[in-house]
Order: sequence, then structure tokens, then C-alpha cells
Amino acid sequence: MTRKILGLSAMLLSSTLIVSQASAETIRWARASDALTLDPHSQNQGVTHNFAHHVYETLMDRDVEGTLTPRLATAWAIKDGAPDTWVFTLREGVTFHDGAAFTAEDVVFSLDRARSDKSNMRQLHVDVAEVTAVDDYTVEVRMTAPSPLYPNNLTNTFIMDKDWSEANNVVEVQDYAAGEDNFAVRNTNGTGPYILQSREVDVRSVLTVNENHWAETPPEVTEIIYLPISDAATRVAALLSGEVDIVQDVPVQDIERLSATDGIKIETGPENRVIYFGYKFGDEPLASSNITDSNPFNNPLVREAMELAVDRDAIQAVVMRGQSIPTGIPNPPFVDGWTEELNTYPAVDLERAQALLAEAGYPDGFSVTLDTPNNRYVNDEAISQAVVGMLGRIGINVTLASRPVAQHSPLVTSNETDFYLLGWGVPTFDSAYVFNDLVHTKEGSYGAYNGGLYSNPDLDVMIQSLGTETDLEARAATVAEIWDVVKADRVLLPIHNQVLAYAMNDRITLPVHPENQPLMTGVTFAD
Amino acid sequence: MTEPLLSVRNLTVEFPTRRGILTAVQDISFDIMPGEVLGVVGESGAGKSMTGAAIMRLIDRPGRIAQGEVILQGRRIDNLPDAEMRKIRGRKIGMIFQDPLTSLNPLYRISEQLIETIRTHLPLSETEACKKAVGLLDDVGIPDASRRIDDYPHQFSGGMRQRVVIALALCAGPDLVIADEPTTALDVSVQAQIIDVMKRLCAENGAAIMLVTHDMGVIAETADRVAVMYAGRIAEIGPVRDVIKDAQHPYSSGLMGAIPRLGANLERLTQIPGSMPRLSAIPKGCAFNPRCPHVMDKCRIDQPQAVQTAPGRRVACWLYPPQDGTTASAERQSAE
Amino acid sequence: MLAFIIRRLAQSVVVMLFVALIAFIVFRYVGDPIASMVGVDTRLEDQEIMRERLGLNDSVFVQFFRFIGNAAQGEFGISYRLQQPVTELILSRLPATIELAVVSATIALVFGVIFGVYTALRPKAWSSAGIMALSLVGVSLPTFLIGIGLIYIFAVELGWLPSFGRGEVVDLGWWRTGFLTESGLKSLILPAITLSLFQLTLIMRLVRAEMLEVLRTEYIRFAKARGLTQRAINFGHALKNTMVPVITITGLQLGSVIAFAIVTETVFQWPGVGSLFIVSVQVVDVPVMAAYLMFIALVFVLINLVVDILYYVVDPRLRVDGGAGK
Amino acid sequence: MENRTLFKDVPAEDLIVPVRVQGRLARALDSDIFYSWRTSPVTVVATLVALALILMALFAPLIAPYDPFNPASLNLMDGFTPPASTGAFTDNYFLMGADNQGRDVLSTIMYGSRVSLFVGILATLFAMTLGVSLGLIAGYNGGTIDAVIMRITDVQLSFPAILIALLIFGIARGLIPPSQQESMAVWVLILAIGLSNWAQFARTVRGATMVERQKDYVSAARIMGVHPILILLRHVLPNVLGPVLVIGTISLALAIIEEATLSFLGVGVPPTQPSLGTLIRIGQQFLFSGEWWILFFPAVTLIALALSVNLLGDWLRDALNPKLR
Repeated sequence: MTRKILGLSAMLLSSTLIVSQASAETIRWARASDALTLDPHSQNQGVTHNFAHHVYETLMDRDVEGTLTPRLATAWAIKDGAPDTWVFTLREGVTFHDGAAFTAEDVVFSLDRARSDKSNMRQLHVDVAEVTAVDDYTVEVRMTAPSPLYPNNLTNTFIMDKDWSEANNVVEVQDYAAGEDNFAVRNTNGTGPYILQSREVDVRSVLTVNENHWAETPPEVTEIIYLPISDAATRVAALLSGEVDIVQDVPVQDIERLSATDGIKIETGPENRVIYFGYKFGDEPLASSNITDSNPFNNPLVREAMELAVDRDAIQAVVMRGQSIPTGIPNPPFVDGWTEELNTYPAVDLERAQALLAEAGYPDGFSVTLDTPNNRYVNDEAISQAVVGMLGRIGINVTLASRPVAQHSPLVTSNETDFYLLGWGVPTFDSAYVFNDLVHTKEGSYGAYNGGLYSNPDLDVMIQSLGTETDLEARAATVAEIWDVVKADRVLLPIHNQVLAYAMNDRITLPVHPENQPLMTGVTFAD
Repeated sequence: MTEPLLSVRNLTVEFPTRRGILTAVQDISFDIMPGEVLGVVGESGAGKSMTGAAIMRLIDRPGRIAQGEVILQGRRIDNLPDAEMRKIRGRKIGMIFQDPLTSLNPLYRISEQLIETIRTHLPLSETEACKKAVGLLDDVGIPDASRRIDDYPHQFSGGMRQRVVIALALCAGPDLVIADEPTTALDVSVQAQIIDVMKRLCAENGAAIMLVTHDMGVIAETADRVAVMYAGRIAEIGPVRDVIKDAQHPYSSGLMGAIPRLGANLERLTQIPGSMPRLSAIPKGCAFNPRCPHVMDKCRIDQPQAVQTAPGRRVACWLYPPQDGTTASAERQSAE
Repeated sequence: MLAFIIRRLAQSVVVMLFVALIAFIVFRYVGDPIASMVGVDTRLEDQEIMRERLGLNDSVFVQFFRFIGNAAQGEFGISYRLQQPVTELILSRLPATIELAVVSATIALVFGVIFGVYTALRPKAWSSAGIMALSLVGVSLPTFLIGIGLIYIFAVELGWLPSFGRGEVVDLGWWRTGFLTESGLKSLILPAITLSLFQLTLIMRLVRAEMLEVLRTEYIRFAKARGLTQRAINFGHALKNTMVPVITITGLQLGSVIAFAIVTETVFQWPGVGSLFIVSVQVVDVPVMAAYLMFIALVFVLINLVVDILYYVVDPRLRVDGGAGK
Repeated sequence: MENRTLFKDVPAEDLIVPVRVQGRLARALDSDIFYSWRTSPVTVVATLVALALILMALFAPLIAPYDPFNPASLNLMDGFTPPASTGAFTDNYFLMGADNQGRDVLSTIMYGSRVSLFVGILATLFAMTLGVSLGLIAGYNGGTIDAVIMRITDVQLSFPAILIALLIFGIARGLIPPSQQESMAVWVLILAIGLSNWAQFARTVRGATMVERQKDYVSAARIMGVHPILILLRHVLPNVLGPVLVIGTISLALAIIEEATLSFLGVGVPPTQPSLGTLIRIGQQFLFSGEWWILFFPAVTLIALALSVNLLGDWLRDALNPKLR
């Protein structure tokens, strides 16, 4: 480095610039949307959590394989003699960005805040009865009933500093109905590896590395410039023109072009999210159908015919350009209860499908409207469009109704749709999460997204037993049993699991995170 | 014999259209002497306004001067470059348009329009030009001129505006003023005043006037000589008194028969039957032949040439056949 | 003059109320705000709690009057999506949009007038025919295609200009400007051109038509007959008279430049109110959408007022007539 | 002194330019129009292009190589077939390539133009009817009615059409039950575009009506007790048809582009029955991935259509020389 210094100030200047660049690696990270808020308990939404994970930390984390790893908690176990209580051992020597020490009272405060009425994280902690600090680095969480899988719910619950929160009047989560502004929405004080320097909503945020972070090896990235770019073409253009280093949401059709471009590479990996179609059940005729005396979907033969008509492989090859994993079960492979056998799906057989339709009493097919979101999942509208064509070939005349997700999902939750596309992610990595919301009869807190009102009392009993079963083997057997029924009854028509693709500057390596929440601490540079 | 101020020789104005070339003005010739008032009379479309516009070179496209010469003070001006011609407009030849309501730019004060025009032509300072402008407005009879000069056109009545227009036309001291129907758009009660103002000022400045009008009465009261136009041609030209007293062209005599006189029997106010032809349908031979009470076979075949019938009088009619090669272009006349 | 302005203001209030009503009614029916505020995984009972907290279960009238009352105080509540005061959000986005709109409007006006005058003065020239034909192509190209095309050529293929955002901005305390940095200025070029093209062609054609009309008037003929220079006639007399109608249309167009920026801002990821609006529409962020509509209405009302006053200044005839308006 | 004028004063231009076409449609269709059409090569080409596109749209079911709306004829595996080649899984030949659903781009353009033109023409007719009616009413009645209508016109003109269309689309979405929304989508689109374009008509017609109203024959008819509607239809309307025709043509081009923009923003017709705008929105996703034909051909068609209609409007404006504005 020093060999060439000849005293020319210009040379000096430029070489110091090079030095400072080499020691400080900046990453310009683009994705489709910005974090909604900086308040860690205010929104239960992936993009928001992803951003928060850089500033705040959780008790435990999930690595790229999907297994739980220690973070602010170094160990966790069910308390001896008390099957309804979890004990968490906390990491020592951790400080918040403002210098305050991290202790058990912060965890108690944060969990209580996260399960308060105004918190959007509340649902993950509904079974918590009480959180207590045993000593500075031990916390006990007592549940209303034994909850063997509760730690799975903690991967997005961030820990705030109690004193800071009290000082800034953010003990409660923001009540925006009351028109209140809240300090925590725009200011942070976490323990995380990065410190927020500036933020312009929807435009750019700058984060710099936390020199005092507890991790032994400091991250290679010392500065993050976070750039939300909503338009897909613009996002890709920005990467092609070298204005950003990482694009997290890459349209599948651009993967090929990007990977063929010098200086750009693609990382792909499966996401913990399944895409499926749902049917309206029950005897009521369908609102959008020409069949006015019966509900074709209620007939298992029709559902079988439709499964035989849908060519999952063609969707994968053309619509998804290979970027999906076709599946025969509405359950991502990361989730407990997934098996290779369940995942199989029948080959396309149009003749048999037509025969089945005829047998079911619909030799001329029928008509129905398919509701699809058009801005939520990877190529959601194109998948639906392809399925419309495939069903058309066996005489089912499908009208496609495509809407932004904001207008689509109310149709599903209020059961106003006959036939719909939806995606389901499983943050707990446990099948019960799927059964509770998609399979269980819609009642109380169950079946919220059971858009077709499927109901099977036998299954309901089994599903409810999963919540409190502490014998993990017996629980797994029940899960397998439920899956067999769900598959045999064709409750849903699963298509594929999404594959995530990150495109980046080729001197960077960033593995794909199954929940699409990559941490920039995981970025490595090739030299 | 003085040199004519303006000579128009064989002037022809054409408008090419897709249905052929229309001739708006055909082969006309006349002179204007310094200080003289020449009236040009005829029906609308007879080509009289077009003649004035042609002299000023203000014919709108696609119209063009197809032939002929315009000579001002011995200098040919019909082929001058635009920049040269611009210096003649306003400075040598002033022009007054028909409608005072539309002749003035509504967005500029009277003072601005006057001073701009004065300073375009005369090497005067702003204040000198302003002083001259006030004087001009006084001259044209605008009361309280020094105050009203800063008004906008819409603040004046029609008659007052025409006075402003006259001031504008005269402000650079032209030798000739082409007044194109200067009173037509005005209230009858102010017409005479405007003519008076115009005539008085021109006389004071020694400027000649070419007064274009369809109103024979105005001509009778104002002009020294008159040219009667019909369908783009000059039917007859001569001293006003002579023409009124003894019109030679059947068209002129029709016109003159219609001039009201004090005590005259109103029944004498007869109109000429029929109407002037469209330019696209001018009959062969003499253009007037379908309406002419004296029409002859020859009139339907050949176009009559202008013939000198008396000193300073010419007429184009087969009633006055040409004698030994007298042609229109060899015009001779005496100055008054 | 004062009475005239007061009357105009009264009309403006009516217009604002009308727009407020539309804004409110429309967005009360476009999708479910709750569905967009929460993740797809939020339980329904929690959604119901939020609905109650936001007052979405009150009667429509109660909600409307609450809306009007708050709007009058510049209070549009808290964005459902970003949980920040809407007024503050819009104000923080406003500089970007205004800078873009002003630059675009200036480009449109300057080149529109130049081309318009040029083609009017040389109606038969080849170059005029070319400009006119190009202007039609400009009108026939959808804005989004122009934007995408420009990005593809100048950002991706040539790499001359940035493809998104507004580059480095300098914070002046109450205004973030992109005018003071090189990257800020470079970032402005493509969006400003994209946004200005449509208005440019419009203004150009308008100026040309008006100018041709004015050039045929009697006072221009009279000005020629007085021997005024071509320059004085074209640029003094004709242009000034041409400008009267041009001012109205251009004034109104400036309002639509701000609103029209929606598409441009989306394509170029320009951090202005337009892109804020379109994102808000997608997620049904009702307070932001309502505030945006009100904002546009306010811009419209203000511009109309300014145009009326400008008329007053430019056209002396109105000063006497009392300027009752168009 | 009584009027001494002997001759009725006729503006000189009337005699010079043989026939000045003003107002009446009948006279507008006089051969002068045809002459100015014939002598403008650009206009002739524009007319031919517009005609070709309209005929193509009209007869799409007869001339399109495939029916892109018939799922049975499609094979998804043909998706992304490049232009001028045969699909990988069927023997279908794709002159302009196949899109992401395996549809023949040429056929989708033919059918898409049909949708675009249908929406554009109906929306324009709707806007025309509404605008002309309101303009006639405002111009004929004057007073408060006029003031109210013109105020609304001002408001409408100050909001970009796209914003208004988005609003109307939003309202319609809220009022129509979800199961009906798709079948109604085209009509909602027509309504939305129509309602965002009527003001120009209203303003022009109102101006012309106010002029006509002053004329003697209208006063005479009014005194004779002719019904106002009859006066408007018989006397006033024919006089404003020229400008209305010009604005109508330009509005048609605007409506086509507006439909495309709305579809691009995702609020247009469903992708299974695409318009040109929807096709562009779909194709735009493939701009960087190399399947240029999915965007290129529909975009070129849209531009050709809009441009040729605009050129026609421009020519018509000059030919009829109405006092626009």
C-alpha cells in the first residue's frame, strides 16, 4: 500500500479513499417495500420484522435451515415439575444502543408489551399467563396450559429497553386510532448488530454497525443502505445499472437474465410458504356458478377431477420458470409433519378428469369465478390464469377475478369467494398452525382463513388436542393422521412451495432465508 | 406636371386554389398624386381592399402579386425585401383599417402602441415620442389626451378608437394613407367626424389618401378622383365631379344613380339588378355583362380595355371602343 | 378585487367540501383497511379489536363529520400503513413532488412555448411539420412506456443516469432538496422529461393554435401596416395575446402535473406524494388517500385563484369589467 | 342620415376561398374535406392504419390464427415461444411468438384491440353524449344551471382523467358484489373513462350554443313556441357537430391510452380477456428477461392505433377549422 506514495496530495487522497472503502463495506439493499414501522410490536409483518431484526433482537432466532438458534436467550427449557412453564436463560454482557444493560426486566417488559391489547404480536402470546424475572438473567414464562412449542412463537418478538420505553412514553404500543404519534414508531434503541442512523419512509434508511455488539465476530457489512423500490422493473434496472447491491424480491422471469449478466449472481432457496387453491364447501349453490341446484365443489369427484386437470409441472416450468417446488400437500417441507409421501401428486389425466366430472353429474362442466390476488405472491395472477386454462380443458369454465391483496383477502376471511388462491406461511414450523387456520371448522379463534368453510368434526377434535399434547410422539402421530385425511379429502388444492431468489453483486454472498428474513450480518464478501 | 406619389401599373393579385387560380385584382393601373384623395369604390369583393393590401404587401397567403408594379416616389416597392418594405409601412404609407374595435391590441396601452410605432420609424427618445403621441391624440380630437394616453383600448368608444387608429397611422408622418373602409364599422353619427379628422390631418401633413369604401356618398364628399372597381377590375376612373355628373361605364352610372341628394326623390335610389359574380365564376368577356342594360354580343366574348375618354378619365367598356391603340398602361392625366 | 377574491374563496370552499365528500365516500368502500393493515396471518379477533379502535364500526355519517372536522384543522389522522401522522407524511413527501413538478412544468412551458411559437411562425416549414408529427407521437405514447423506455436506454444500457429515486438530498430543515447535489440533479432528468412530455405537447399545440389565431387578427395586420419589426409583432404583440388563454390552461395543467406524477413517480420510484398515494391505494391506507385527494383539490383551488389573479394582471379588460371570471 | 350603404356587406374571404366549411356536418362532408384528405399523405396513411386495425379488431374471430380465450386450444407449455416459430408442445405456429400463458401474441393483439376499441369507442360515445347534453343545457339555459355545470366542468378538467377514473373504478368496485365484478369490469371501465372525459365536450358545445342562442332564427323559433329540446336538436346541435367530431376523435385516442394506463395500473379488464393495455402490463414484466415480443407487439399496436386516431383528429381539426377551446 505504501510503496507508491510519492507525496502527491491527489494520490494521497485517492489512496485514503480506497483504504476507508476497504475497511467499511457498504451494502445497498433493495426490496419491494419498506418496513411499516419501527415499533417492534406494532405490526406482525415479514418486511417489518426483517428490518427490525437488524436493530432489535429476539430471544431466539431461526437459521437458514429453519432451526431455532440462541440469540438473547442462550438456553430455554420447560421447568422441572411445572410442564406449563418455560425457563429462559439470558445472555450476559449485552447492552442496548444507548449503553443501558440488557437484563431480565427488559424481557419481562417486552413480552408483556408484545401481548398487550394494542400489540399486533398478541396472537403469538395468547397462551401466556405470566412472565416473571427470576434473577437478572433468568425469565420464567407461565402458560395457561402446557405449550411444548411456545419457543417457536418467539422468533419475531423483539426485546426493548424498559427504561428507555418509560422515558419516552412508549410503554404502550401506539394507538393510532386515537391519532397518537408514538416515539417508538420512528426511534429505536435495540441490542441489534446495527444502529439506525437515518430513515426516510419508503425512500431510504441508513444503518451502521454496532461496535459494541455481543457477537464475537463482527459482521463484514459495516453500513446498510436500505432502499425500497416498489416497481419490479425499476428494481431490476437498479441492480443492472449497479445502483444497488442486493435485490431481495426478484421477479422469476428476470432470474435468467440477471444470472447471465456479468457481475450479478442469484441465490435461490425454498421459502416456507405454500400456494394453494381453496374451494367453497357446503350444499349451498355457488354464487358465481351456472349450476344453481348444487355445489359442484362439495362433490369429492369434482375435486379429484380438478386435481387431475391441473398441471403443476407446467406451472413450475413456464409460469414459475423452475422457481417453485410443486407439491401435493398444503404444507411447506420445513414444517414438522411434512413427508415425501404426502408431497406426491397425481399425474395429469384429462380423460379421467372428464370421466369423473361426468360421474359427478357435470358432464358439460360448469362455470365458476376464481378470485386471485395480483400483488401478493410470486406470479399469483399468472398461476391463476394458467389454472383457468387448464380447467377449461375439462369443461370447467372459470372467470378470473384479479384484485390487489387488500381487496382479495377480505373475500376469503368473510367467505365471499367460491374459489380462491391463497398462500400460507408457517412461522412456527409446526403443522398445527396450518390446521388451526385452514382446516378446522370456522369457530372462535379457529378456521380464520378457512375461506371455503370446510368442516370435519372428527378432524376438529384431533386438531384441538394438538395444542396441549406434551407427548411429542403421540402428537406427531395425530399430525400425520390429520394430514392423511386432509390429503384424501382434497380439502385444498396445493400447487407449489415458493422459491425465493435474491439477486446480488457477485462479490457478495447472502444465503436465502426460508422466512425471507435475511440478516445482513450473514453477508460475506469475496475478494 | 408633377411626379405621381404612387403609381400602380398592371397590378394583378391571384389566389391559387385547388379549383384553379382566382384573380382578385386584374391588371389595374392608376396613379395617386401628392396630397390628392383618391376614392376607390365598389361592392365587397370587387378587389378594392385587396388593391390596398397589395400596395402594402399585406396580402395573406396563398394570395400573391402575380404581375405588375407598384412605384412609390419613383421607387419600385413591390419587389423590395421584407426588411425594406417594413420601413415603408407606417413611415411612407400609413394604413387605417375598417374596424377600430379589433385594430388595436387590447393588451397594450395606447401610449405603448403609439410610442412603439413612433420610435420604430423616427429617432426620438421615449419622452419625445411620448410628447409627440400626446400631440397626435390632441390632433385627432381626443379630449384630455395627456391623461387618456395611458388608457387601454377597451376604455375608449368606437369612434374614439378610430381616432386613435388614425393617430397611429399618421404618427410617423406618411406621405400616403390607405384608408380601408375607415367608417364602415362606426356609428353613422360619428362617420362624418372621422372622415373630417382624417382629411384635415392629411391635408395638414400633405399626405395623400387612398380611400377605399363602398359608400359613394363618402367619396362624393371627400375624394378628388374616384376609381370604380368591379370584379377585380377598374371599370372607370376620373375626377369625382365628372364621374358623378356623367358616369360613362354602365356600372358607374348605376352606382351614381344611387347617390342620395338633398331634395332628391327617394325613388331614384335604385339598385342595380343582380349581384356581383363570385371570383370563381366571373363571366367571359366583360364581367358586368349579365347585369348590364347596354349589353352587346361583343361584351360576352371579349374583355374591354381601358380607354381614355377625356383628360384624366378612363373607362373600360365596349361602349367606348379603343381608338388607334390607346391602352390603359399609357395613362396621362393632369394634376389638380 | 377583494370582493372578487372573496367570492372565489367561497366557491373554493364549496369545491373542497365536494371533494371531501367524494374522497370520504369512495375510500369508505374501496376494500377493507384492516385487511391491508395486518399481515395475512393476523387472527380475526385481533382484526375486530383494531376495527373498533379505528372507529370503523361507527356509522358512515359519524365517520364523515369526524373526517371533515379533522380535515379542516389539517388533521388527517395516522396512516394505517406507516403509523405516522398523514399530514407530516405528505409534507415530507411534498418537496420531491413539487421539485419534480416545477422542473417538468418549466420544461413543458419553455419548450412548449418555443416549439409552439416556432411552428406557428413557420407553418409550412419541414421542421414544423416534423415537430408537429413528433408531438402527436408524444401524445400517443402512454407515460409508463416512456418511463420504462428511458430507464432501459439511459440507466440500464448506457448507464448515464440513475434509474430510481432522487439521489442525495440536502436537508434544509423544512425542505429536502435534490437541487444541490450532482446525483440529485442527475436523478431528476429522466422523471422530469417523462412527466413533461405530455404537457409539453399539449402546451405546444395550444400555443401554436392560439398564435395562429392571433396572427390572423386585425391588430396584428395593423401592427404590420405600421411597419413594426417582425420581432416586435411576433414576440411583443402576438405572443402576449397568445399567453392569455395559455395561462389558464397551463395553470390548470400544473395542477395536473402534480397529480399526473402518480405514474411517473411509480415508474421512477420518485419519493413524492404520488408514489405515496399509489402505494396507499394498493394497501387501502384510507387516511393517506383521503388526504391526498384533499391536497390535490387544494392545489387545484389555489392554482385557479392564482390563474384568476394572473388574468387580472395580464388582461386589462378584466380590470374594468370587475373580472367576473370566465 | 339614413343608411347610405348600397351593397350588402359580405366578408371578402367568402368570395375568395370558394367554399368555407363551417358547422354543418353535411357541408363538412363536402368534397373539400376529401380534397384535403387526399392531399395529405400522412392522413391517408393514418386512415389506412386505423381502418386496418379496426377491421382487424372487428373480424378478429374470423382472421385470428387462434382463439386466445378458448382454454382448450392453449397449452401452457407453449409459453414464451419466440416469434416466427412453432410451439414446443403443439404444432401451433406463432408469428409474433407466444406469451407467458402460451397464447399466440398475434391473436391476443387482435382480440385485445377489440377490447381496447370497444372500451374506447363506447367510453367516448358516452362522454360525448353526456358532455354535449350538459353543454347544450348549460349554454341554452345560462344562469345558475350554467354556472353549476361549468364549475363541475372546471373541477373535472383540473383533475387528471386517470385519477377520476381510479376514483370511479373504486366506487364501482365498492357497489358491485364481488361475484359480478368481473363481468361488469368492461362496463365499469367504460363508465370510468367516459366520466373522466366529458368536460371538453361540454365546454365546447356550451360556447357554441351560447353563440347560436343569440341568433335570430333561434329567437324566432323560441318565440314561435318551439320546444327547447327541438330547437337544440334541430338548430343548435348541427352547428356544433364539427368541433364535437374533432374532440371525439382526439378523445378516442385519449380513451384508448387511458384504458391502457388503467390496465397497466391493474384496474382494467381481467387478464383472461385482455385489452392492449393489459397485454402491455403483462409484457412489461418480461422487458429484462429477453421475451421482448410479449411487450413489443402490443405496445406497437397501441401506439399505432393511438397515433393514427390522433393524426386523423388533427387533420379533421384543421380541415373543419372549428373554434376549438
